[in-house]
Amino acid sequence: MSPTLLTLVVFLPALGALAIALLFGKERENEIRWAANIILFADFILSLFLLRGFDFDTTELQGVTRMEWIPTIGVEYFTGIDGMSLALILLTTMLGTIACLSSWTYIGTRIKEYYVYLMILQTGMLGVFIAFDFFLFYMFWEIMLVPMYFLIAIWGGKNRMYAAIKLFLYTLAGSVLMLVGILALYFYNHSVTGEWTTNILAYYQLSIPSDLQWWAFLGFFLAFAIKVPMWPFHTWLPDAHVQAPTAGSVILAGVLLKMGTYGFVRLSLPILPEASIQFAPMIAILSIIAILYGGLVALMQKDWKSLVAYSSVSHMGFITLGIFALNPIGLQGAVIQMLNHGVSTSGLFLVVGLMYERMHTREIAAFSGLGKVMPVFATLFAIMALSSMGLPGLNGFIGEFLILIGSFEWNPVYTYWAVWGIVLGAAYLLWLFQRVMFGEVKDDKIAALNDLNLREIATLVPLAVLAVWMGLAPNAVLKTIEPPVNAIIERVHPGYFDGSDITPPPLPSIPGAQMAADTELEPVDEPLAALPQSLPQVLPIEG
Amino acid sequence: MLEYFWLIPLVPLVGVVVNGLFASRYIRSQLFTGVLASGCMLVAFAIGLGSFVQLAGMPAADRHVEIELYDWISTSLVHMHDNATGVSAAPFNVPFGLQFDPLSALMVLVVTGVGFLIHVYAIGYMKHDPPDKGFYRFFTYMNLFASFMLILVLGNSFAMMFIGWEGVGLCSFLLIGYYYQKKSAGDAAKKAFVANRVGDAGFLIGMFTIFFTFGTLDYDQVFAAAAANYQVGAGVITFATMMLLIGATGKSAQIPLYVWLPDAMEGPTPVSALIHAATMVTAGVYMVVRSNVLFSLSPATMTAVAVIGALTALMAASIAMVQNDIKRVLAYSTVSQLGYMFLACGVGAYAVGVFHLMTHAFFKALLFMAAGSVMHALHGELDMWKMGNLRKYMPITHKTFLVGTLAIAGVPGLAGFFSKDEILWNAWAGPNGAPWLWAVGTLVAGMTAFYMTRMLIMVFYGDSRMDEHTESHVHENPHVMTAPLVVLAILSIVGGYVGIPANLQIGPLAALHERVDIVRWLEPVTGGHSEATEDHGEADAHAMLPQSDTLVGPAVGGEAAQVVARAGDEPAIVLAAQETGGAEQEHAEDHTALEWTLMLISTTVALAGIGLAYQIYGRGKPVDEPAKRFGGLYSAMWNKYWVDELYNAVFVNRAKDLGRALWVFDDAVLDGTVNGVAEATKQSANASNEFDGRVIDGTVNGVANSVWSSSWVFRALQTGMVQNYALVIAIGAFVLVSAYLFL
Amino acid sequence: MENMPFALSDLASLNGEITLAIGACVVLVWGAFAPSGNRTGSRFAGVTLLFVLAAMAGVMFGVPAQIAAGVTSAFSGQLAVDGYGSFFSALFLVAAALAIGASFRFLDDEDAHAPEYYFFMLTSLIGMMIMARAADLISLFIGLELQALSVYVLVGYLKKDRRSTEAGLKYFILGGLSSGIFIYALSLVYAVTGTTNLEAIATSLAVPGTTENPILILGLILLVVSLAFKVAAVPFHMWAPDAYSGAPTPISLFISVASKAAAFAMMIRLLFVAFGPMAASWTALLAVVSVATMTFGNIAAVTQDNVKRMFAYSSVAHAGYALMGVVAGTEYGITAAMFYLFAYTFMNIGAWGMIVLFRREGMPCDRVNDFAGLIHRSGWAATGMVIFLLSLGGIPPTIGFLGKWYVFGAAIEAGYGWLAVVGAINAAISIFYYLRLVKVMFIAEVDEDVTLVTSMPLNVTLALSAAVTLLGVILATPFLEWVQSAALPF
Amino acid sequence: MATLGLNHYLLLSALLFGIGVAGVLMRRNVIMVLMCLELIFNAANINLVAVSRFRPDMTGQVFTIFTIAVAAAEVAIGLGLVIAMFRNSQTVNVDEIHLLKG
Repeated sequence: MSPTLLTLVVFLPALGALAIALLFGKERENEIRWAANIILFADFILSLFLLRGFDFDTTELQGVTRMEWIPTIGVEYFTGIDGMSLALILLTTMLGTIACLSSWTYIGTRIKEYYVYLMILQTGMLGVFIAFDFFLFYMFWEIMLVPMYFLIAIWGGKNRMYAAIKLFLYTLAGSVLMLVGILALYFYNHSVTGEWTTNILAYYQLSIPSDLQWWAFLGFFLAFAIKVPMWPFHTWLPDAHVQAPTAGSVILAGVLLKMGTYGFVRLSLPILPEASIQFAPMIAILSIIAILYGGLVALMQKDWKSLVAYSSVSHMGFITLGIFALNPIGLQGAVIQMLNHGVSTSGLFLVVGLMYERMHTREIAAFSGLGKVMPVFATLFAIMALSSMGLPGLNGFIGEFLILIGSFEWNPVYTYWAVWGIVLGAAYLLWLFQRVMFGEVKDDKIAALNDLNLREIATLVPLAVLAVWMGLAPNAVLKTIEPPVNAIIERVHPGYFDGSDITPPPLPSIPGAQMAADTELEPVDEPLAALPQSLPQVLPIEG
Repeated sequence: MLEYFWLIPLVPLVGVVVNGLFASRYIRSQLFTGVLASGCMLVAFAIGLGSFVQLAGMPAADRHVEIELYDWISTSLVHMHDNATGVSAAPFNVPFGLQFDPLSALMVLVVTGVGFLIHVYAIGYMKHDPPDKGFYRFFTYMNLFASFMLILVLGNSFAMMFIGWEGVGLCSFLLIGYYYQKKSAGDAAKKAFVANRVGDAGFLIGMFTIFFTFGTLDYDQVFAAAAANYQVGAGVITFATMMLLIGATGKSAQIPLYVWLPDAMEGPTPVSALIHAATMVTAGVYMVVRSNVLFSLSPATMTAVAVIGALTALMAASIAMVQNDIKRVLAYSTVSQLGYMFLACGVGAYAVGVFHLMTHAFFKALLFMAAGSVMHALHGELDMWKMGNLRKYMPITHKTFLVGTLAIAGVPGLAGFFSKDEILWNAWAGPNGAPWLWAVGTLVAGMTAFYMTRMLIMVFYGDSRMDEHTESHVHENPHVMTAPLVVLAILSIVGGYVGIPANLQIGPLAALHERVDIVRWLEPVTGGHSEATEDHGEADAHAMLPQSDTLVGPAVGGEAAQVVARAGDEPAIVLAAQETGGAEQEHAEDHTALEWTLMLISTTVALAGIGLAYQIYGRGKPVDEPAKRFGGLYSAMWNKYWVDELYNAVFVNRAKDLGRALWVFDDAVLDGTVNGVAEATKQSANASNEFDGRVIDGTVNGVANSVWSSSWVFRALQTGMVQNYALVIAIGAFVLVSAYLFL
Repeated sequence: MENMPFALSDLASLNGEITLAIGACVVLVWGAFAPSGNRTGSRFAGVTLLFVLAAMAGVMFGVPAQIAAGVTSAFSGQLAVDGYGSFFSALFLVAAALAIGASFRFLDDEDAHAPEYYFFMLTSLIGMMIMARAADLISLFIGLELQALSVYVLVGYLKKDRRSTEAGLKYFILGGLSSGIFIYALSLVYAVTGTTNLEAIATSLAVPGTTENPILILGLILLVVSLAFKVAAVPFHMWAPDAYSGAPTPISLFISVASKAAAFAMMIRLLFVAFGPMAASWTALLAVVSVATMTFGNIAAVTQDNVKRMFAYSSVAHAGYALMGVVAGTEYGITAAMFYLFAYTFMNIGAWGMIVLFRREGMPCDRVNDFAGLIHRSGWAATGMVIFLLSLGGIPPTIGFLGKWYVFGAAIEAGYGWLAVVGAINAAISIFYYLRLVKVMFIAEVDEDVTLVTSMPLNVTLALSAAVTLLGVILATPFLEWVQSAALPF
Repeated sequence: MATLGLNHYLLLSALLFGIGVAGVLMRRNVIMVLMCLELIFNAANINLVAVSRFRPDMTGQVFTIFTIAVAAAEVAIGLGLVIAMFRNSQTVNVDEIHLLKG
């Protein structure tokens, strides 16, 4: 797998945006549409080639590009992927394509700008998944915000300004605190090793003192928790989702929210293992609150889209619960649930968008009997809803199931609470389904609706297929993410795998740097190293 | 055939794919769709039958075939909670595996056999639906259901069972909501799924507990490890089985989660027959029987199962006595009969539970389909007060319905008599039996006889209460609908002879018993534990003997009669006695006497129920006499004890309230600062039109608001008067000096 | 040599200042004889630009040659010859060049007399350069006053505009007060230490007991007060919003960048070189001032409807960020503050330059709503403005982000983690009002009464600023190396 | 008779400084404000000269010369601005110039 290909996959959308901005006049709307769709689709196809020659058994980064960038402060252009990044990149390119396709008629004004923003956003998101340098990571992390702001602020609903500013400010407030955390680690690293570096992998090798870990974790936590969003930092989400255009919601739910959980997995856990353990119970409780709270609030929504938005809060609660179960199965479940949520919630947002485009309302009460008028739509909606509520055989089940097992391994009490999220999931989604799909066709407007056209079907069918495939054969994904997951868990709970026939792989090493044979990770802390092997439980918080 | 048994759940999928994708646009033929769907069921049945026969030809101990199609889920390492089994950590691996053993085989035959008949029936029943709209949808769902149900009974692990478990729930949802234009149908569908999900939450927790105890979800490994490592009464097992029981009460409509089943009657009648009578609702029973090793290790759970079963049976039967809706009576009857099955399982007579499951599948499917036949003829009329004297117009329906009624009422000689009697006997004499359980069971038997007779009379006898238009159109239904009724009627008569009770094993019946006995057939599954074998050491010894011959029963009974008999076996009643030791013969004689007594009492009670119903309703005049006579009780029963209202008030509405409250909380508190500064909110509302319309601003907004309002405060300091600026400089300097001095 | 008041070679180290002084004379004399009015401003602008560029060449090539030759100071220690001074000199000259680009057409449109305008610009430049290089309290004071007096005039330059004259007068009164405090503080310091040479002051402070002298402490505090005034730090900032919003926009542009940078240059050298031994005292004072400055500046900007005032407050806040580097009290901190000012120069000039574009009915206009629908009029202008605003907000990939990286880093390195957190929160607050402008530009409908008045020099100014702002991170290395090599050793 | 020490001069200059600052803060007439600014400068000058005298060091006196020159320039510029201001708003009262605020 060549670094060039990876770089191309990431930057092709941005180049495309530049090309569209410079080459096309505003009035050449259809050409712009075609160009944008073709570029993003080509990007998706290219990203599939990443699979070729990908080594699924290693945690080492692949497709690495490593260049000096700002040597004065130790910043490198350092990109590469492991299994987890690969999965998220494929998700992103696919959802990007779908989001672009779904905008064909939905977006009627300022076409050129729209596609330019969409494509810049795409590069920003992809960049986060390949960046292994803090500086670069942070750059991509923040770049995303700007086009997203415009997508919501220009093409959003009635209250769009409020939602866009809220999204921007809220997430920015989190990420600047993360920046402070990054800098704290940066100087600590310098004080220990005497080197200025922002290479994330270098930080995997550090043993950071507890109090610094605690503070840095807090900074990272705020950034990621807001992005996820975890309860009680979630209030930007319903606003943003409700106001955003469909493609914006798709991207937001499908990819942007994953940034937060990705950050937890990629940065918080391996760099700050001790603090992760300390924070885990609190995060678990917040997650469970999110699961139940999101579900209950979703139950009472009158707006179709905000219902889906709150369901996101609930589902993301599962993901954070899985991550902070801090065991392999919970983490595997969380990562796969990230993909699942990307597939199913994006699908649900597409569904809402299709209806909004036809009816110009999202009031649930305005719909009734759609099943009769639009059978194809109803079927696809049903599949997405079922996948979202975790029906076995579809993708959502795998993630929730593994996460619940993970949290059960940690502490069954968490599972006893979280499992009610599944009940609520069925309740609000089926109630929604019943209200809009069942019942009499109540007015002529609904009776006159057309079922989906080919383009619209093309946006939903890949998601439906993926939902079934990942539900029936999740192993392809599980195996891809297993090496990184094992490595991270070994870092957090050294000795977790002792006595089993699994040898956890090391965390990725810095390519090019000569790794001495004894660069086994030092145990983070003595009490941790002496973790009883049979019971990976919550450790008492020290200090 | 046996090596192809894994095809059984896949065959109906052919129907799903073909009908689901092509019927609406390209095929548009009721005949094709119906025949394809039924054909799939028939093929599945054929494969099932072939495998069954082959299985029967194997030694009892070897009757177990497993196949793993592919690795479904396999994950990294998980640490167990419990070290009793010696496994401290294992990956969580779930193969997509199926197994075929006596229990699965029996269930497969019931599902595909009864399912096939119902599919055929539905071709006639659904013919008013256009082939490219509802009709194909119906058959697609039905086949999908069959597929999931078969996965449920064939799965080789709890996880596989869960796939089927949720899948059938989904199909149930879709089929209950089939007439989705009706709001009540949509509501019922949702209620069914959500109630089931509550149970599923229990199931999941039970499953997790099992996994973290045994390190696997595979039945064989779990049961072997449980039997080897755990004593009766182990806490973790009790917890796990209690959780599983919650799941079972959801699926099998037991207290406290039974409320969805009566509402589920909103679905088309074939659905009620297949899903809500014969198959899906028995999944809970199947699960308990399948996990009998675990349940038997937990007396507390067993007691709970028995008590829940008994109470459900009693409560549902009492409600059924006063309902006027033909399908609701049958629905409550189903709940009640499922309670019987739970009672059987709870007292330890698992095989008997399965026995009743099978006979119930026959006669309840028959009753539902007959009721559907009536409805069909009456254009969807459900109210029994608007029927009467239908035997004149619908002779076949009448006769088959009569058979069904007699069967369920427990009239000796018919299927229901045998299975019900076995249950009652075990309720008294089984390892966990108690006289009061028997008493409740017997009372329910009488009530069952009462409401079934009442129904029979109201529908088929007496004077017609139909309006003229309806009456003029009433006619017997076509053969495609009546033929399945006839087949099921025959099964309802002979189905009971596969499990003849000990006291009736005389003459030809004894000979038959030696050849076919469902209890013995299920022994590899249910008999592997201590209670069953203590008294029957001998039977075990016999089981080890080489098979002298294997007989395939007469074809007349369909699948059910084809039970293998083994020569020279003692009657293998699973739960023959409580005491251990002593002379076998004496015990047998004691039992026989007691069994005769109990049988006579229960039969008498059943006949009394019939007589009472005839007394009240059979005199040609419809009366609301019971309503007057038992005012309060009647009204309680009529209103189904207000359980729906209670649940709505306590759970549903509270959940909604909570959701609403949290939403307000979200808006007001989280999303709005502790709105300390009322001024801030006001100003922000004025100052910025993007804040418009938000009466309640929240935490986040509150922060924004305080920034906003402090901005105004700060700006107010900037007076424009240059000497004020100078003053601020002077004050600033002073503050710095004092700060320096005092810090 | 010892007896000479100064060596002739010392003049070489003044080549930049001398060039500018000649330029100032040329402009003034030519202006006296040239016919006035009738849009002749661009000639003087051109000449001035020429001299500024020539001075730049002198600073960039002449001074390094001297440093290479081992010269460290000139004029008997009055001026330091070091990279630090050159860096700031170059920064002022760049700012001046860009400001001239923004002034070309502006003066003509305002019908203002050009020669004196450029004359004062040049003299203020000389003052700033001396401020950055002064190694003695006397030269420091002279540089400061030269700069300040020139700037007072420039702020009040539009003599028919009430707002301009009012701003000039206010600035003058308050500036005079702060100069008075400054000179008084210097006199106290002199009273205790007996010397005006910065390094000598440090030496005498090293004598045990000196630093506890109350007169010295009072002097230091008053010094900090007046320095805080010059950088417009809260609560001594109050002149800034009025002066910046009243002044002609190109002058606001110039002084919000160059004067501020000059004040920082002076402050850093004074505090670090002369008062290094008392660092503990002034870092504590400045930490408080830094927090107040960031917070107050940002919050006050939130509700502004006038873009110039909004940016005025924003520049107050930015002084707070730059102060974080000073507060750190480390060499890293100096580097951070210097780089922050470097970044700030370009993004702020860009943002102010955009305001110059707008005119309503021929008059300069500066309401937020005047920016309405800019995207529909000029995609380039709107995109450029977004870049500047994002950079001011510290959002990557702009140079402002790298600046924040540095100053937050400096604070954290020095153990002021909490200060970095406050800075981070402030960065988020600032986005609130920057986004307001973005919103207006991208979403609101075009106001037809407003016209965009462009000119080639202004476009060049904007394009250069945008280029540095956007590419500053990607091509950061040479800039950073320059800054690092120029930072005062401490 | 007590000799005048350095502290007396410092006290005097402090008084002068205080009067100057108070004048800047309180006088409404902008000319008076200008004069008070001069007082502040002169306070500094007294310090410089006195110190220069008491610890024999010429720097202070040199500094004073420069300060006086600067103060002159300052007054010149200040008066210019006051005149411009007066032309526009017909007032020399600092209370009345507050167009720019908020």
